[in-house]
Amino acid sequence: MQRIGVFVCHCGTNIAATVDVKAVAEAMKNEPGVVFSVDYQYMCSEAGQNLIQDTIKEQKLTGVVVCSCSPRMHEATFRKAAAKAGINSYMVEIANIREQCSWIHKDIMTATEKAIILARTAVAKVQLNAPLTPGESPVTKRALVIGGGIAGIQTALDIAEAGFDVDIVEKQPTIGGKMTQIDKTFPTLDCAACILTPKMVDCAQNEKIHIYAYSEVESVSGFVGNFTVKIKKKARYVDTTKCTGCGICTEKCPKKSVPNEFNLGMDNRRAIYIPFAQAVPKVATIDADNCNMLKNGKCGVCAKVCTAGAIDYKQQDEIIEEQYGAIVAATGYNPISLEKYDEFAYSQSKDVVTSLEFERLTNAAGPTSGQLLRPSDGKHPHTIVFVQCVGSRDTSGCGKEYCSKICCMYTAKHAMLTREKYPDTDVYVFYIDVRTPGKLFDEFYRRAVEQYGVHYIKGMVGKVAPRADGKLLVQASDLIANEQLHIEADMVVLAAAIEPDKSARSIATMLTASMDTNDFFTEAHPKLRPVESPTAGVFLSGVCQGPKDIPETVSQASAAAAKVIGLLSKDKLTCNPCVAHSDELMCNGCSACEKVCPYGAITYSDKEFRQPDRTVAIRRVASVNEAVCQGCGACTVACPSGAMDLKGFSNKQIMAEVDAICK
Amino acid sequence: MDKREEVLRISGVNVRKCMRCGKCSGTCPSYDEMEFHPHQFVYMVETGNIEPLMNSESLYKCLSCFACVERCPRGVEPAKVVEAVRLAAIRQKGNNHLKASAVPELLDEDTPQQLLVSAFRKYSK
Amino acid sequence: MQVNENNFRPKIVAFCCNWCSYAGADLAGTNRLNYPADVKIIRVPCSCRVNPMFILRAFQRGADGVIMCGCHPGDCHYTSGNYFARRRMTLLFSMLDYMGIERERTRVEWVSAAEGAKFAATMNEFVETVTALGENKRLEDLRCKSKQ
Amino acid sequence: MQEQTVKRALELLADGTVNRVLGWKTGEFAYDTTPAVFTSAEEVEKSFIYNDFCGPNLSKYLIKESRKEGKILVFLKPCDTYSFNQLCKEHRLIRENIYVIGVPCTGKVSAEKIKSSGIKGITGMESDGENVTVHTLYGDSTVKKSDAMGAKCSTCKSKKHVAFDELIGEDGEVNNDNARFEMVEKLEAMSADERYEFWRGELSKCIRCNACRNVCPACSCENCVFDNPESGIQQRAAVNSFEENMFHLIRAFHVAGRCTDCGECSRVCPQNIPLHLLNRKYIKDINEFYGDYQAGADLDTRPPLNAYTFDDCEPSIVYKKGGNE
Amino acid sequence: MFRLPVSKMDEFFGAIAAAQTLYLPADGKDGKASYVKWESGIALSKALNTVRSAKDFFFPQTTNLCDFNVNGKNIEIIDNRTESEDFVVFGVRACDARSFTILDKVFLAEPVDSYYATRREHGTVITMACTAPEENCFCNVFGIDAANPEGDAACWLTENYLYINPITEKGRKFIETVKGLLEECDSAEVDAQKAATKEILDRLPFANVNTDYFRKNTLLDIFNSDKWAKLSESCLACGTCTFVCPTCQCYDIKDYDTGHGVKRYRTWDSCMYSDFTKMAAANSRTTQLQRFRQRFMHKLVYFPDNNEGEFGCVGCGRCLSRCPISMNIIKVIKNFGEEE
Repeated sequence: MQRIGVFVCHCGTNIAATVDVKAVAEAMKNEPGVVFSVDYQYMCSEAGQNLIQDTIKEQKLTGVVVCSCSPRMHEATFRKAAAKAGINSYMVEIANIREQCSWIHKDIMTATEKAIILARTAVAKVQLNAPLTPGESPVTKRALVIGGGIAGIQTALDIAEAGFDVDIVEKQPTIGGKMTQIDKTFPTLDCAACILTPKMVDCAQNEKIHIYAYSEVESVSGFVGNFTVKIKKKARYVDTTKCTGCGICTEKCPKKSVPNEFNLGMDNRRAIYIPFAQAVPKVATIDADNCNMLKNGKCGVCAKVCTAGAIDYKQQDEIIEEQYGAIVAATGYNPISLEKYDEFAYSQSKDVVTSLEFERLTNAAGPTSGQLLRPSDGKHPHTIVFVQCVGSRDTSGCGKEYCSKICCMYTAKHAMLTREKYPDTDVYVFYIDVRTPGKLFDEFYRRAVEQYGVHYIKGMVGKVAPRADGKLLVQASDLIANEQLHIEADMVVLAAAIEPDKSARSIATMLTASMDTNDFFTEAHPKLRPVESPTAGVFLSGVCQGPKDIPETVSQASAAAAKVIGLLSKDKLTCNPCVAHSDELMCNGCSACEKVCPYGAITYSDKEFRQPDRTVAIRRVASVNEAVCQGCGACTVACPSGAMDLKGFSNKQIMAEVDAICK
Repeated sequence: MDKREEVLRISGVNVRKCMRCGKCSGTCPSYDEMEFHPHQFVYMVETGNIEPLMNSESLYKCLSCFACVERCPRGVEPAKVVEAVRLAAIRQKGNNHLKASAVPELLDEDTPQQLLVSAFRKYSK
Repeated sequence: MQVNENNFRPKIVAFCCNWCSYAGADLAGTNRLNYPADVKIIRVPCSCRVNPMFILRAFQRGADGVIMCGCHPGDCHYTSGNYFARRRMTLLFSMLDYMGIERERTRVEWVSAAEGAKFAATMNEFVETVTALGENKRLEDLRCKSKQ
Repeated sequence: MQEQTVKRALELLADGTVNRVLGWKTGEFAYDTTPAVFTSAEEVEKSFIYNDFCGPNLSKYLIKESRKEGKILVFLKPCDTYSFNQLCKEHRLIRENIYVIGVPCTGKVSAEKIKSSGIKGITGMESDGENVTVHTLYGDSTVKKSDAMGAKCSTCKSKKHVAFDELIGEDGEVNNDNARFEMVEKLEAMSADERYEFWRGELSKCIRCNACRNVCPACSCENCVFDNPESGIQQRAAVNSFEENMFHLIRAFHVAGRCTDCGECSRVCPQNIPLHLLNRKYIKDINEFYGDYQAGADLDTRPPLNAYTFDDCEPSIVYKKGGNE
Repeated sequence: MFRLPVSKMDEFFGAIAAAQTLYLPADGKDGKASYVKWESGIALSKALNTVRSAKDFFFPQTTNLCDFNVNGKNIEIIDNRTESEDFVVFGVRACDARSFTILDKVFLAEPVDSYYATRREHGTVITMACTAPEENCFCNVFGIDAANPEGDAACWLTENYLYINPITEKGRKFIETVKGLLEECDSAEVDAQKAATKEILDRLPFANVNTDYFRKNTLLDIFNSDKWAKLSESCLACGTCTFVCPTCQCYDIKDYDTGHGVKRYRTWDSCMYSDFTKMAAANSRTTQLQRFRQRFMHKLVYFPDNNEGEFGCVGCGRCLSRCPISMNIIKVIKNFGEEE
């Protein structure tokens, strides 16, 4: 029989206002095993913890029940307190009489009665608790960053800076991500390439960083500190160790009409290509779908012109297996598809473009070499209409419910730059709200209005109708003037909502990291742990967690790196001691447990057992690798003989809880 | 019943969902004909300022083309609000613009069925 | 809250997984969302920890309804636990029904950590259903019911 | 059949392939054959029997026997081979110590079934495959064999051997007509109250003799939860209706997805409780919810309770489906 | 000797049931006979015997011996015995009737089992002679006459009459309670039936099974015989034989914690079970061979050794028809007898 102490917390009035805490403490005195029971103002306070510790020593307690808030709040606090007083921290159980009692019930009688039952249940459980000692598992001192955009690059650089090896897996042929496609950055108007490409080069040159470009994560197994990841290096058909990035092949390739993804299909590239001049790694890639040689074996021009002999048409996808201690998801975003917004005529007119396309149209490396020209006729546009919130803040089912956060600022940037470069152009921005909560953001927006004369109109564009003469008839409302506007525009720029990259969902599944309904990764705590996933060892960087601009992305990337560094700097991790355990005397060796174990924590071996009649029999029995087991308990139910049980949540403990509740 | 309540009940629309983007008015083909525009209907119903709407010709200028319903990003359905105000106005007058008994006289063999249906929808309660 | 003639209050045992549903229940509390005190929660690491034995045990000990809550399929903290739990519970409930035990007394709901409101609504509704069914007679063990 | 089986048993014993033979031994009245291990040619010649009265499934004995010295020959009927496979799949047998001869089966005669038709005092029986001649203290009579088979055989799932080292006679076919689920369907169609009454009526007869469990090839636990004081559900005998239900519910659940529907539970029940209807319910549900699955049909397919798909049906299917209220 | 017309059976049962509880074998839905509490409309089964034996009436499968009430930290013992009601068991066959004598030797010997004794005291056993014994019957091997059963009173059922003859004082008292329905008569028809039955009994397959081996050989010789290994080989270790046996009397005592208190139960146990008589150290019998041997040694050797040569078996044949693998006491007796 345990010697149990019960500590009932008032939590100020949070509990005491609806639960008669004195009555709870009194009732517990009659429970078997309880030798001490008391109530106190704030159990989690220094004084409260001291009370627990003193009582453990004075009353020689072996078990502690704290009736307080959710164990998710203070279980760790009270366990630590108990450990300080010399008893095993797993001899503490919490009765949740706040979140699951005082806060949901109004009637004192009802709430008190329930609190007593909850307390009794915790006492019944603690009776059967056994001291548990956490095991330890080693930490692989290497991190994986999934995604090589600015988020992934910054995270990798920071981790490498701290002296740990880090790998970047990027599905595109080059790292750099969306930022490589952007022309200027708000609110300072630096050239994106000028600030990004040095970081890309740093990555390539850093000995601690290995870049797996044109690669994808195939599978992830293991757990915090000990992940095993399979990475698929897609075949480039170019030997990256030989390719010098001279680019001759990309000029000689006869296949000229492949839409160029980098310029969002607004111009063409060859079947063998380097995405852009500053690509890292700067090596060519053959697009197998468009290469004549790979499709029908006729051509081979690139191999002929390559002086380095880097072309290898026989190259295969390659699977690499690596061990990591931590994984950072930095999977980024894409603009949404605009097919459901036909009123803006995106599919009908080339001159209706997305903001990202507009970036390319103003970029010196873009299809127009930085001249702002209409895609349809290459003429200079004189009237440009920017439409905000296309697909953002949309609950109609066509778009996204959330605010994409970055559009107000980049549209102000576009409008401002257009007016600066082409003062003869009329620029209209139709907005619902202008959201500029950032350092120097509102000043930036006001400059666009006050200094550059951009027409900001409160109201939404209702429709865009392309006219035969090439003009785009924009019909919109001006809510302040209370009139409908009809603007003959030359170009319309749509600020399309952004959404997480499609690959994020499957990566989340592999990582067992949870996602919200919009496919953004969920953070461990929205306020206090914003860069960690609830899955231990998995961290979040950039837009994969929620819309954010470059400065915010970089801050989060560094924050995630800090968390990774914190993890990797440990030599050993303390394991959860609430793991499965196989009673070999009862085990049949049937393999049911192994089949349901998501971690591969169960192995079998033939062991000798002395039978009741003193003969020796060899039986196949299961054993659990406690460092690998995460304690889900799937095996305990799969096991018909009951040989598998879960420490801390044993069959007996749970049944005792059931009994105590139903009593 | 309070007029505002009546309009809300008839329309079944939650006007509070409106985020004042004005896309309804931006898209409205009858905008210039209307004294009060779709977004104003939504706003005025929300604030309970129904009388001016009920007395306005705008009620009969709305084509019920549903463009505003189709394009509203928040699913507010302004045309239903206009329709509801229209019905409230008719009910207040206590007479239908179109009575069922009047139909046979008007009935022309060539009159399309849809016309009748839409006429009833528009002019009767 | 429904109370039938003889003031019957059901006993409800709710098994909640630690990662989603228990947190969902906490959120219901944080948001002060009321649900009947008849529901008492047992925290388990994962819905796959819930052994049919526990459910029968609860009925034996006088429970009138048993509900199991876990992460939504696809969101299991342990990747696959709730998928196994889903199969187990489907088959168990089907068998209980086959043996003529009121199927409404058992339920599985997936409640995420963000669904405090769903948790409260589910519990309200389940308590109402079980209250309407009355006392569990078909899986009762009289020894455990009355105080002697 | 008798001659061929004896011949092969003697040959395999003689050439040293095996040192023991697991088969059936003659009894007092033809119908009371007993599973037995024969260690010599004399024993085989004296009392080995294989005929229409050899009901018992021998596969479970192999758990113990395959761990002994030397190789054992076992005769398995088609349905027994499913149990055999299932045991192999669960690593309960040492396959290399076993030599399996598949023997054909056209259904086994159940003395219990004949007795229930009012024939009493049976002192001997002969079967020609079509008809069974029954000798009794009170005269002889003839029964059609199809009327003399128990639930185990009247709804046979398969006449095909799924595991063997050699076969005697022609192999049969898997029976896919699902006729074996008829009674389950009938029960499902009843109201919940009727089902409750049905099962109370049946399970209240249970004397907790453990015959169903101990004969069951799926119940091969080293230590059953119902015998284990640590399990929290140990029972020596059912004290009330709950404990009666509990035993059978848990037993059915533990063998769900593993039960091959060999029918031994119903065959051996001294109270004639149709226990196979519990197991068949699980088999039927598994087939309907997760796709057709036959335990023991092969060694590789993942057992349905240790597998899942992302779009499995929700437990609420029970509320939608269920029987008629 | 008394009799009553068969047509008045219902009235007869009604009269008995008016005074005390009446149990008799009746056919269930599955056609199997079992003892039920008589109510109007229930007919006496024509089956030879019930699946379960009649020992349940005096030694039920589970008995709630007493309860412990736990109140806070105090424990209170509650004697909850209720078996003070008089009852009649009607239609008990000769074999089962003899089993009571055997059970008496166990339970009524010092120290007397008060639970059993109370039930015996309050129960009246009315037996019924067999007319159509079956192949598994071998009561005559143990000197039981199926045509002339023991009990407090014995009955014979002919085409038209139910004959009843009181044997004990309790039986005579019983007759008094139903005297109004009975007429005194001679035993001519009964004697004829006895003779006819005797003729069948003599040609039963096991009529001449010889148990001498177990009397002639020493306990240790039998115990150490190597025959047990073969015989026990296929035993499933279930308790079917034990639980249908009218003379098996082993039990286990278990406490059940209800959450409010503890209920103490006595339940039948089986020596075939691996945890039978398990003690702190271990099991006394560790192999199925030992357990199997125990059951038959008990019936055929230990019991007679302690009880003036009376075997612990009454030849009811239930274990023969119920054993899942058809291993039974007859096969054991015959197997040992073969050596002679």
